Amino acid sequence: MNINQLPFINEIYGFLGRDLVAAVIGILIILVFVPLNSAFLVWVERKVAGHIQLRPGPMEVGPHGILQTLVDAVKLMSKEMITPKLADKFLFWLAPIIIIIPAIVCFVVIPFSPIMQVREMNVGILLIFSFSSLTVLSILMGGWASNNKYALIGAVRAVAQNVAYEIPLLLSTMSIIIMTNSFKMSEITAAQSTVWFIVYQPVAAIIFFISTTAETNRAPFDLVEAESELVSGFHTEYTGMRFALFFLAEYTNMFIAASMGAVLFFGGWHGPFFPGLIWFVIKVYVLIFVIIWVRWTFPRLRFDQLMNFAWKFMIPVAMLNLMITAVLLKVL
Amino acid sequence: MLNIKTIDDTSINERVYQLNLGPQHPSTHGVLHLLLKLDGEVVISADPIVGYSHRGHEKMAENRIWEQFLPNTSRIDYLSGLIYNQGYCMAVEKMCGIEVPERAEYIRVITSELNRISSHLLGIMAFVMDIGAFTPFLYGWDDREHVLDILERVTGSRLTYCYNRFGGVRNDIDQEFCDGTRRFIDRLRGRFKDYHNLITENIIFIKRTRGVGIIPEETALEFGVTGPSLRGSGVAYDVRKNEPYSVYPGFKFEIPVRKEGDVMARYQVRMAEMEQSMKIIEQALDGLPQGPIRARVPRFIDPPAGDCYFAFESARGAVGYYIVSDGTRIPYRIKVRTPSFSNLFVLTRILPGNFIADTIATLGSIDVVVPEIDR
Amino acid sequence: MAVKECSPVYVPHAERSLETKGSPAILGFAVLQDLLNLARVNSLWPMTFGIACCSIEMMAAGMARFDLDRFGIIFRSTPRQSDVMIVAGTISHKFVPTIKTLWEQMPGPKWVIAMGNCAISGGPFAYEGQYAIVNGADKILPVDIYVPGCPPRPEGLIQGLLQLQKKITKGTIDANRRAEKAARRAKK
Amino acid sequence: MPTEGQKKLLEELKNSFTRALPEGRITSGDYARTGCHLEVRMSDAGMRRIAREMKERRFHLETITAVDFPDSFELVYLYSTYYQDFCRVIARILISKEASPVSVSSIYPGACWLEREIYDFFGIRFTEHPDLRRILNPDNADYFPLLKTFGKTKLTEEIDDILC
Repeated sequence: MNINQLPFINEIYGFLGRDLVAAVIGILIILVFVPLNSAFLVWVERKVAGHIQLRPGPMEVGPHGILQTLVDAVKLMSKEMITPKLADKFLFWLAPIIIIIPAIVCFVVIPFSPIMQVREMNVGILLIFSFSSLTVLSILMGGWASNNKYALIGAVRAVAQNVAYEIPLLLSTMSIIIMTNSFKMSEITAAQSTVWFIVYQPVAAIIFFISTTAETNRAPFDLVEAESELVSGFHTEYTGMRFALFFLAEYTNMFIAASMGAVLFFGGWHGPFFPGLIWFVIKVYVLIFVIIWVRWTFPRLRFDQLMNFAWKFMIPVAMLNLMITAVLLKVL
Repeated sequence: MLNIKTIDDTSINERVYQLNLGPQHPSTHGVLHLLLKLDGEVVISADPIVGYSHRGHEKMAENRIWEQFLPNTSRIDYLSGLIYNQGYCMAVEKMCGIEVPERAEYIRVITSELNRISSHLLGIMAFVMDIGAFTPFLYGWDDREHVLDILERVTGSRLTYCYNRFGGVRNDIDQEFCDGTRRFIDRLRGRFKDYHNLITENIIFIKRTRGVGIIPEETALEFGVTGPSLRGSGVAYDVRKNEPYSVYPGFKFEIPVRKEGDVMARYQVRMAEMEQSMKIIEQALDGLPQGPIRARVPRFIDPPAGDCYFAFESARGAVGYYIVSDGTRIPYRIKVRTPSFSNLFVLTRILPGNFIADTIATLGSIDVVVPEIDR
Repeated sequence: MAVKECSPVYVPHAERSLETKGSPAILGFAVLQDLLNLARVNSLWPMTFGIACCSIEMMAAGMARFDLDRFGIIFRSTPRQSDVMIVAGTISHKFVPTIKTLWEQMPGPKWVIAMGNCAISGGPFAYEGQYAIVNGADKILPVDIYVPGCPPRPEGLIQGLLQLQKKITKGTIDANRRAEKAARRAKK
Repeated sequence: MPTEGQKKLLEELKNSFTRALPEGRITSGDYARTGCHLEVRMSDAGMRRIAREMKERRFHLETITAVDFPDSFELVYLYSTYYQDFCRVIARILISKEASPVSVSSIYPGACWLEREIYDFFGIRFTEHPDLRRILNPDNADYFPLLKTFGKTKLTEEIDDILC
């Protein structure tokens, strides 16, 4: 059933204009998809973590605990919202909002399948990077505003970590963009119809995944909310729905990182006989499984090792890779 | 370890950031309050504040008869409860000159070594969880459950045992216990391969623990550090070897010692110590004699007046009971020398100059049980 | 004196569920209250807060063999994000102010489980001349569930948590009605 | 049962002590019953000289404890060696109830906490101690629990009638 067969569709087009309708529908789909996807990811993480650790994970709520995250969300909604007395009230209230906005906006440019992309922008990759660097701002806001010593240390660490790992992320993506000389996500996907870019750029892929893991503050780099050192980092003072928003944003960022990885290196929706969307979702969820798997096996890096690893190792290698790609493109 | 040049006091106080690793903190494993003065992320001074789970064991000892103090011993350090039981019974037996039958000594050694393995399993895996790897904690605990099952069959409880009596032990062990122990030991040996490549060869773990929180031998001597923390700094002091008691001289086992004295050394000493304990258990099971499990002892014992000090080796270090008796049925004074008390105080000397993350790693590697400090 | 200024906060259970300002204003709606309780029950987040021997058995309950995660129970490290305070161990006088601060820092509908004899009545350490401990958590906290044992087995703790779940879902509605009547009568 | 290494060390210790502590009574304890090889009995001083003596021979301070006798306190210092021929020395020093002994924490830093615990339980104030404050009981507790005269405290009565 194509959208154009709706009864009085032409009057709407005439009145609102074709792409506005598409944009509104797209945004509605995203607003439904983001919470559901995060809820599903939280459930997947708890089940995978459970099975890695010889235990079944949530089982009581719904078959195999499917509704566990939904129940958690409802409970968090009904919790008392505490604002510490000496907290910076406005920033404390603003931080969870600022963290969720970029997470949702980045979905606009992700090409789920040839026809399913909310808005075809020629600045696709740039938009994702610029918005995803906003999350650091909200972490700093949350950490500073909650007037808690652990939160402040967590926030300061978050700023240094994200700044350090933004650069290798950009450099490794630049080497892909040089090859396709366009920021359009769909063009990057189109360019990979025959051979995926991971074959050409294995080094860039590794650097990309390490820095996205660090960017979303997960696993070996989760110094921001280090459970054993900083109690729970920047969201120590947050209760109820605000904490749920931080949780939601973390898993949405994880989904965006995995989908960017899929688009840049594993050829987006390209695949032998399944339709485009199925391939895209398979690739994304495989990458998310790898991120979860890494989290439950590796210990945590110390803060100065984290910094040295980024500045002294990742950035030089990323630059070298970029130069080699440029030279090879010139020569071939 | 960062060698912070000596910061003179004037420049400190405006940049000092006082952080309470408060009584309730995920990685203090109990209620230990570490007052850190930080300059940014680097620790300037650390002052452990203890006493949050002080329960007055020594005052209780002074108004109970000798037998009534037995349950208290395993609640002082609940991770090596059986070892403390054995120590208290042997101290009183030494004062009264009670002769313990051979089989009871062997049973005591087997159960104590099993208890030591279960305590090390928890100590190591909790330390690894502080470094950030959560999964080994559950694997270590899975093994620990097997030990608890074996010990529960014979002692009746999982954690706070009261199994030893003056002159022997309460229940006898049967063939099922011996086979269960042997099966457990083979299973644990197989598991050690997983632990080694999951933790010991993990590059992040090595970077986090190599050269961190070094306790030099001289400091260890000055602070009276004992146990794996001391053996990690190059001193081969183990009460079972240096001051043999019970039937330990009959078994062949070595004391694992490392020279570096850093967090990794203490971790490796504990892992090697578990293998030694398994060797002791196997030798004890092979040579288990038949016979009574308890000597003829009057219902209430009155040790002769005088005092006695009996030292033995728990999972955390050298424990000592200093008992003063005035010949009556009630002890005059019982002082329990617990290793974690001195092991924790060494932190004030070695922590300055480290990061917060190293503080947590060092605290975890010293494997402190808080009620043992607070008594 | 450390203990003097902490006045007893023992509030009878019924009245306390009124006090939870956090739950939405539409308290009167029994169905919605029931639904919310059902959600609260299936994701009780206790605080990692073990004092003594019982903390080891509490950890054992969270591990692979007894796995509290099946019931949606994750241990949270901050009081801000936890609903249940499991008092696992002996409460000494030095620790009383800290426990009270932790209790007040916990948001909204919150409950207390006194785990182990020490938390119930001082356990093996309660005797005539005891100077160091408070005889039981209910002297300073409104306790909901008592889990006896020294230490109680992990199955005991899980049964305590399930008992708390029953208490939350069944108890609230009529408790609220009775509490509202009592509050109104008290005002008259 | 003592090895010849131990005997040699004990002899050496005995005459060095007789030289250093003229007023102390030095007897060799029977290890089987009391667990100590050498006993030094002093009255109201000399704990620093013993500590210095022990430090030269690389003994470590196992523990310091006090025993409340009806007429006086007895401070018990236990030293033992880490190294090969194991030997334990117990030094008993009788001090009067109001005396304030000298702290050995300048020689053995580990003694700092041990002495704080003794002050916490018995009320014996050590001079020259880095920071003598309570360690296990609440800081503003006004009782010394391990004294034999210490019965039911004002504190516990207070607790019971306030809170019950």
